[in-house]
Amino acid sequence: MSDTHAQTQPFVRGEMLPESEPPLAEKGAVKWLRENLFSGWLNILLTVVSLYVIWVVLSTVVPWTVLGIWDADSLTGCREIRDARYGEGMEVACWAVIADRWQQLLFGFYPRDLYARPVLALLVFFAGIAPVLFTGLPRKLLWGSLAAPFVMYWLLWGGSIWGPIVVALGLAVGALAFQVGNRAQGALLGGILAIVVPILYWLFLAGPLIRALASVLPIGIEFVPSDDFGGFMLSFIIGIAGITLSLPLGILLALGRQSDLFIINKVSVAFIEIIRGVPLIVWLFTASLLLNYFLPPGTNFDLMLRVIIMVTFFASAYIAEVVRGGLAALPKGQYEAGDALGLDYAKSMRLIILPQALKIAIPGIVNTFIGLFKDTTLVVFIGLLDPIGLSNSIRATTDWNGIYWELFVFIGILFFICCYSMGRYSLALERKLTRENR
Amino acid sequence: MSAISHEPQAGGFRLSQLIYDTRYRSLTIQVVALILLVLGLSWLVSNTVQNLEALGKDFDFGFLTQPAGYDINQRLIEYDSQMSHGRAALVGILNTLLVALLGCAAATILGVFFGVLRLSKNWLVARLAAVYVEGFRNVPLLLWIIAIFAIMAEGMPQPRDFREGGGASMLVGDSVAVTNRGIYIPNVVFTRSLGGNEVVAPEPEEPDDAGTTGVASGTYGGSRIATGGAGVSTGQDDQDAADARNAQSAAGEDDAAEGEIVPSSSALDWLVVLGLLVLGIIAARMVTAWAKRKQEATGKRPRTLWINLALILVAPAIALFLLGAQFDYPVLGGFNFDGGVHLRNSLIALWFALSLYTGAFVAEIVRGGILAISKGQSEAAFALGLRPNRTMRLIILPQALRVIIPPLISQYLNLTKNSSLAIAVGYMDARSTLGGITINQTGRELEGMLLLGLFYLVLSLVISSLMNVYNNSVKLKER
Amino acid sequence: MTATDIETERHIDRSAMTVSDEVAIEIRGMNKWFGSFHVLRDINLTVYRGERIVICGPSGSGKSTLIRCINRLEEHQQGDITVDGTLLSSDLKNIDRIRSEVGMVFQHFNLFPHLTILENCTLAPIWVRKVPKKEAEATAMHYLERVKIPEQAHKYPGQLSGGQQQRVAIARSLCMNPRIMLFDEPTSALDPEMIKEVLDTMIGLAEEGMTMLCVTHEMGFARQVANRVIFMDQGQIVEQNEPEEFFNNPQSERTKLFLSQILGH
Amino acid sequence: MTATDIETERHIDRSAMTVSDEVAIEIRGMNKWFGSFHVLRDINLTVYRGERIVICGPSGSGKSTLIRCINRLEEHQQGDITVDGTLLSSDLKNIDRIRSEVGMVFQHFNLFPHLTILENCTLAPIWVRKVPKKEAEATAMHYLERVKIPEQAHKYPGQLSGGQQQRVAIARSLCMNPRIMLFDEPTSALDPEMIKEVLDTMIGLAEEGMTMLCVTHEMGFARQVANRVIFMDQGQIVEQNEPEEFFNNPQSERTKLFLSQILGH
Amino acid sequence: AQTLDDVQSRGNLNCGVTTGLVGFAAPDANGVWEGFDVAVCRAVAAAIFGDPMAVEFVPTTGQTRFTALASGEIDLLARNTTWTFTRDTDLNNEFVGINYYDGQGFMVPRDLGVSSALELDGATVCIQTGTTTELNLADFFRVNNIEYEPVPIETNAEAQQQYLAGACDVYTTDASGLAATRATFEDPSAHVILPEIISKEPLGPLVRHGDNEWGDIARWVLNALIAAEELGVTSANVEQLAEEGTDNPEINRLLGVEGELGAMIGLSNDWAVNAIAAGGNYGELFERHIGESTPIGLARGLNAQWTEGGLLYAPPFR
Ligand SMILES: Nc1ncnc2c1ncn2[C@@H]1O[C@H](COP(=O)(O)OP(=O)(O)OP(=O)(O)O)[C@@H](O)[C@H]1O
Ligand SMILES: Nc1ncnc2c1ncn2[C@@H]1O[C@H](COP(=O)(O)OP(=O)(O)OP(=O)(O)O)[C@@H](O)[C@H]1O
Ligand SMILES: [Mg+2]
Ligand SMILES: [Mg+2]
Repeated sequence: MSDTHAQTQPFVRGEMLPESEPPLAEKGAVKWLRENLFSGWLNILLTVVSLYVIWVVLSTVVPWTVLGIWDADSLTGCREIRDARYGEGMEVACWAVIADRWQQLLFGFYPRDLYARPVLALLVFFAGIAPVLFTGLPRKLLWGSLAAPFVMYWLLWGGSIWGPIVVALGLAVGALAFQVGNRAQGALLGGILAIVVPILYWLFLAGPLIRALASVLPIGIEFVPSDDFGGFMLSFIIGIAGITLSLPLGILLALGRQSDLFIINKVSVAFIEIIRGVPLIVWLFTASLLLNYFLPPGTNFDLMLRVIIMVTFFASAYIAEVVRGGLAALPKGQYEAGDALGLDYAKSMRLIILPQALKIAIPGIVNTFIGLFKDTTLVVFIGLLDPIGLSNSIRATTDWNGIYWELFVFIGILFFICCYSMGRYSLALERKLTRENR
Repeated sequence: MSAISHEPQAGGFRLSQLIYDTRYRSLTIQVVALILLVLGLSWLVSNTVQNLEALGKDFDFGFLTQPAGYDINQRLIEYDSQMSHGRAALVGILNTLLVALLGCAAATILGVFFGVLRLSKNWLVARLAAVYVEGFRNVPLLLWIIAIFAIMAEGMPQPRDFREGGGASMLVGDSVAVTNRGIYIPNVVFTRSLGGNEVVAPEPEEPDDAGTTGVASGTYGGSRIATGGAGVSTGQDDQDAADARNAQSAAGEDDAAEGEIVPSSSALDWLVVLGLLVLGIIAARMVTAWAKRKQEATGKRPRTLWINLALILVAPAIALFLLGAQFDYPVLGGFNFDGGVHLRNSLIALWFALSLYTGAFVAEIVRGGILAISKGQSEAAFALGLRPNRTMRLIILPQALRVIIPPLISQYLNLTKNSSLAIAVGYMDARSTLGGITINQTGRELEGMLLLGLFYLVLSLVISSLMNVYNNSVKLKER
Repeated sequence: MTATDIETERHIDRSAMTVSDEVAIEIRGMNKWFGSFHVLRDINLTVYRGERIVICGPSGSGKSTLIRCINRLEEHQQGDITVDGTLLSSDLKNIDRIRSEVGMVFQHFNLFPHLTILENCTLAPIWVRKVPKKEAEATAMHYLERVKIPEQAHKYPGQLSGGQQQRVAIARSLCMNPRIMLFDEPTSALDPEMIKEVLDTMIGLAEEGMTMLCVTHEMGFARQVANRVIFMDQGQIVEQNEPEEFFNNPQSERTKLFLSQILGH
Repeated sequence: MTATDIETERHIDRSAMTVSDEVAIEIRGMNKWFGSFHVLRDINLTVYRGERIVICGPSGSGKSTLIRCINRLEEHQQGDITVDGTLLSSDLKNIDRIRSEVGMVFQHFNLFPHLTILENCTLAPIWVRKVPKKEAEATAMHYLERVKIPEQAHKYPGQLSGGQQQRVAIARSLCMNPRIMLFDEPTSALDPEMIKEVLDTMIGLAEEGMTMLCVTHEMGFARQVANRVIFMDQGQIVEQNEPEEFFNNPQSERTKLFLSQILGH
Repeated sequence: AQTLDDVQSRGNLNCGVTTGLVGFAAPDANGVWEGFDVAVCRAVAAAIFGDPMAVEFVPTTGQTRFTALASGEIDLLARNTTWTFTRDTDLNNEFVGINYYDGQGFMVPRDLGVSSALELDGATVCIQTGTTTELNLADFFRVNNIEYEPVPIETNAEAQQQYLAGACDVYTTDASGLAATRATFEDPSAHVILPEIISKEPLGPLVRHGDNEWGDIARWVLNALIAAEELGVTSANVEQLAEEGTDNPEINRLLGVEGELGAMIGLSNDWAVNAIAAGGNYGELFERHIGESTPIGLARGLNAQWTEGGLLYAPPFR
């Protein structure tokens, strides 16, 4: 029995068929509508329900927003204008409170004529963060990133220029100590010295040095106490300070958690788990109620600083987990290649592992920052005047007592804009990373 | 290099080995770290001791047994202002657990719902779902909690609007009242309660007037306490009831049997009902297993839906009947509704806000999980002849769940921790009782915060260890 | 594309490879659009029971789309497709009937990673055909033996090599006792050594007289096994012929160009 | 594994391939366990300066582990390893000294993807040997020319083909002026065309008299370049011999079996 | 004297206030804090530095206020805080006087028709947490054996919003707060403050235990303000009186014309002049911030001078 080819009729197409238009139902707006909105009973129902929801929301919100009153100097004024304009009983927004207090909501009680300084500080922040986020920029700019926190501090708080400079010198002292130790006894001693010497310097030498320099060469700008900080500026400062300060700590914790040294590993794990296991608000109360107990009797620094310390600890636990993810994503071969070339632990971390791991971790870090930024609103519970706290104080003035939604809407929109754009950014970054890794 | 030149391993131990020998080096580092750690900790402790001394405070948990003095409206166990701070803390802890549990459940439902909607083919619906997700994710939770609390207070009718001509009416056949103080739903009470029923002679007044006096409104006290309570009872209700009874028996020659049985509920009743429910579920699972065996044997799977429903529902229903279950409907009293179960605004607002906020994150997780399952999987299933719903159940869900559950549980963790924002709406959770009023009234910050932190820590660790167990059990086998 | 040279050695038993007069698949004037893009243009094709048809053509010419239309993984917009006498319409029952007649093997295997090999194979028989589990497992083991990997039955897909996975995918389809098998580039995601295993399995199927439609660029396979080769370009069937004729004496310019490219390597 | 046939054509210059009496590596009674699993059992091996040793054996036989022990990527538990006169102990200084004497090339190249090719090559000289940057770059360019990719110096590893990456990995090792090179299946992750480039580079190294230990299954390379072939199985050295003898006249049964498999394809 | 030294070397006074309570403390559009409590801080600062603006205001919540004081974050807490036994003793504070005699009251919508707190059985009551009001409320209802439903709220603004929306029938807080809140309602006359005052709420500034000198300064600045009203010294005439002297020896001692009172508490002799000039005497402050001419419109009531039938009674300056 052989193969039967009986039915196989050779066929050759003489002329190629041209492309033709799809049937009507397959193109244009009709198709779009049919596929996207009305492709079945369920879908039609969903579309109708959605339209209804949109209508209900918009029909209440839009008139309230659009007809809102901008020109009044108190809630009573608003109500009078409203009654005159739209007749009684009409609910419209009283945006006048925003017009009156927007500066306060943004900058707190920061002196008006110095508003340029926080804005400049924000720009410095962006300039400092750029080389971290965009790896294409020259590496030299990273020195600028290192200087940025000190410049920002000086711009925000002002005062003598020597404070930030002398404190920043501590880093140089640390680097020097490391070099000396490294020469003398190797990286281990260098590492220990690099931690201990700057701490001693900051504790005992920095203060007198600042005072001496300030009395010899009093250069400085107007000092602004942290009690004057508030509004979105406060949220930004706490958020940014938290995330930048927590980065080094978070990296150390991540390395500690990866380490096979039992004690270091367990201490890191315990720190991370304890911090993450307890809500931020409890930590904030700790900052406000307890932190002073743990410090030497008599020390007392302002609440904002204490909050920043607590937030830094809090953020560092989260950063540690993000960085750990980055470390884990690196193939083992990278570690081994470093070892095989004779690089020691510190060098292979610094030159090979961390640059790669941090790059992978950036989207996660940005997301942590978004979370932290939103969480800064919790400081209202310990009496700091963040936007929500300020909205309470604004309501406590006789002019604006009784105003409610307008402030929340304003605050909500500002938060939304910030967080949404950062979220988009981190998403784009993530996509770019996955593309590159392919 | 010529000959082998290594020095013979000296038997003795040299100090430089501490640094250069890999075996000792790690030990050295750890000992140094340990010393630093101990130094740091002891520094903190000694500071604390000194500071406490300077302030004349001590470290003492005795305050937990002292009377709290404040009232808590929302409580799952009996509590009044004369009970101890410890008891108040327990009430708060249970409240935290309650809202966390409710929140996790609702956030899951919302998240799955909106996650699926975001994948909907309907453009409008997908967009709306995206607006929900982005809106809630990008605005601080605190703002949402406050806003929802305020919307509920302003948007819902007041109890007094339910009076004649007030413009509001109760739902579901006059059994549910949605007010701006919360939602009142019917409560189930028993005329033959296992906890025993009180017998009271018929009230001389018209029932309509009931609720305006302390005695009458106190008669439902038992049910309130068991279900979260409608209000703060001053601890004298039992006394009142007893007085009323005494007065009754003293005044009238009527036999107690002719009196009216006051329906009530006790923990025992609910234990019985719940027990039967659990038994029913176990039986239903056994039926399902039987159906599975049957299918394996014959290929046909018996329909078990109705059998299961019956198994689960019938026994508890009979129990309810035997116990003389009846609804205790909320009725408009003096200022508020009386009777029924009162779900307070603070609870509802916190619950809503937490679940809406977390739900937005869950929606993204669900969406990601479903998208992570390649289209090829469903195509392969279709090509084998499986219907879409079977494909979903047998192919897509089991795979998506592995992707979804770990981040989902960490969202649960976040929700639990975020429930501490209860402070914004005055929901009396652990932070508000133990970490709030108690600390404030007793001045025991250190002890209170320590206990509070410990509570959250233990809770988190329990949840995350559950997660690890799960993760290990579903790991995909790879080469 | 040299891996198939190995096949030249294998002796193929053609005894069961008979083509009957019975029509297995009939496609009449079929057109399909993706949006406004005309993917398939006026496709007419009759497949008789027992035929082994290889479809080839440049990438994007609509080969996959064509065979995916046959079991309704894609919907066509014009024309009729009749499979085993059942007209493919949006009637769910017909779709079910057709899908249980037609097995399909994908380029990327699409095994279910959360189920063992055995469970992968028994899933559809149990839930679609309502076969008792025991029986389904026996059948599954039978086919797993047929594709030479019975010993892997209790492993998970992730633990198998690509070639083994593709053979499981074939076994999984076979467990539904399909009368027609569709293959969409079953070997193109595989390493050369593994291609052989899979092609061997497919040849085995052909020897047993299975009706097969196979999108593939393995020309060795086409030469030895197919009784008809179809060349598609720009959504149309440009040429079809017996393999010998097709390869040695292509008629259309396009076919010639394509063959010169594909056999060039 | 037929790709090495290509090499048979190349003329190999054996003038510098001399083996001296000097001991480069000495392994005595070495044992290693992973947990309770005994991976390496009583290994004894002396490598003289200038030797080119190929290690082969079935997967899991401990080949990689053996050469990884030589530069302490793995720690051994018993026995002595002496490299260039330095005893490999837990003393960090000795480990450092040995690592800077011994270069290693991995199966998966392990280039640093965030650094350019040039930076990959200068990293270790600059940071470990403290060579000035200029000088290090000059050396690096020298070796990059040697492996025939000087023009890629400013690209990133991701932009290179596998074969080029492996050659960079070799150049990177050479930049540290190692006296001994270890190769762990340097070609097994490469496509056949690229294997040739890399083997050529390795042959070049051998011609210059580099001491080499190479885990590979490229038997052509072994035949031409190695002066000793070691066969390992189950963590033990089962047989070692000159290549001709080893291939043509294996002694042990296991070796025979292995060779039949590996030369079989 | 430690605290005074610290304050002087720092150059300003750290004063704890509320995060915002109408009439008592709130920042205006320029961020300048104003209010009745704030005025106490300003007077103390003026007494020390001669400059009423040398104050840093630290907003505190009900929860954080005592710790802020105990930890030294603030030097003086002027935040409508009720003077109670435990707060004075157990919590280690030192109340330096009373600047407002208050009591806890109830406010209800007029159309509820309630005329006495005893009719509130079953009512829902909004309270601010972290204050003594919670405890008073619990006691009041317990003693009177009536039921209520407490709704604890974190801030006054929120409580006000809840009350207006009808989420609670009753709002309870200090009577002054009730009046202040009611004043800002769209229709104040639709709400009544019930006659029952269920507690004594003596509100006053406080300092830490342990630094009696510092406590003296705060105490006597407050007394100076009260005495000034009694003696007819106002911000308008204080400079003149201080310069020219009077024939009332107590005024002279108060204003430093006679004697060395200032030195006894470690301040300059014109401390009281500065304190009074800062914002006026007690009566002036009252009128300006919470008195009947303000929207808040509180009557002096108990807070009138003892000579006018009130409770204000400054000890003699001698
Ligand atoms: N779901 C889809 N939506 C829109 N266009 C599609 C879709 N699927 C396929 N196409 C397009 O239809 C054309 C035919 O695709 P098809 O996959 O059938 O080609 P093919 O011949 O199988 O190519 P290949 O050899 O690459 O698999 C291609 O141009 C492809 O881009
Ligand atoms: N880090 C490790 N922990 C535990 N076991 C290991 C580890 N590394 C390797 N092994 C085991 O040791 C044995 C030898 O591994 P090795 O990698 O040396 O084999 P090999 O001969 O190089 O094999 P291949 O040819 O597959 O690379 C294997 O059984 C392996 O599973
Ligand atoms: Mg295709
Ligand atoms: Mg290996």
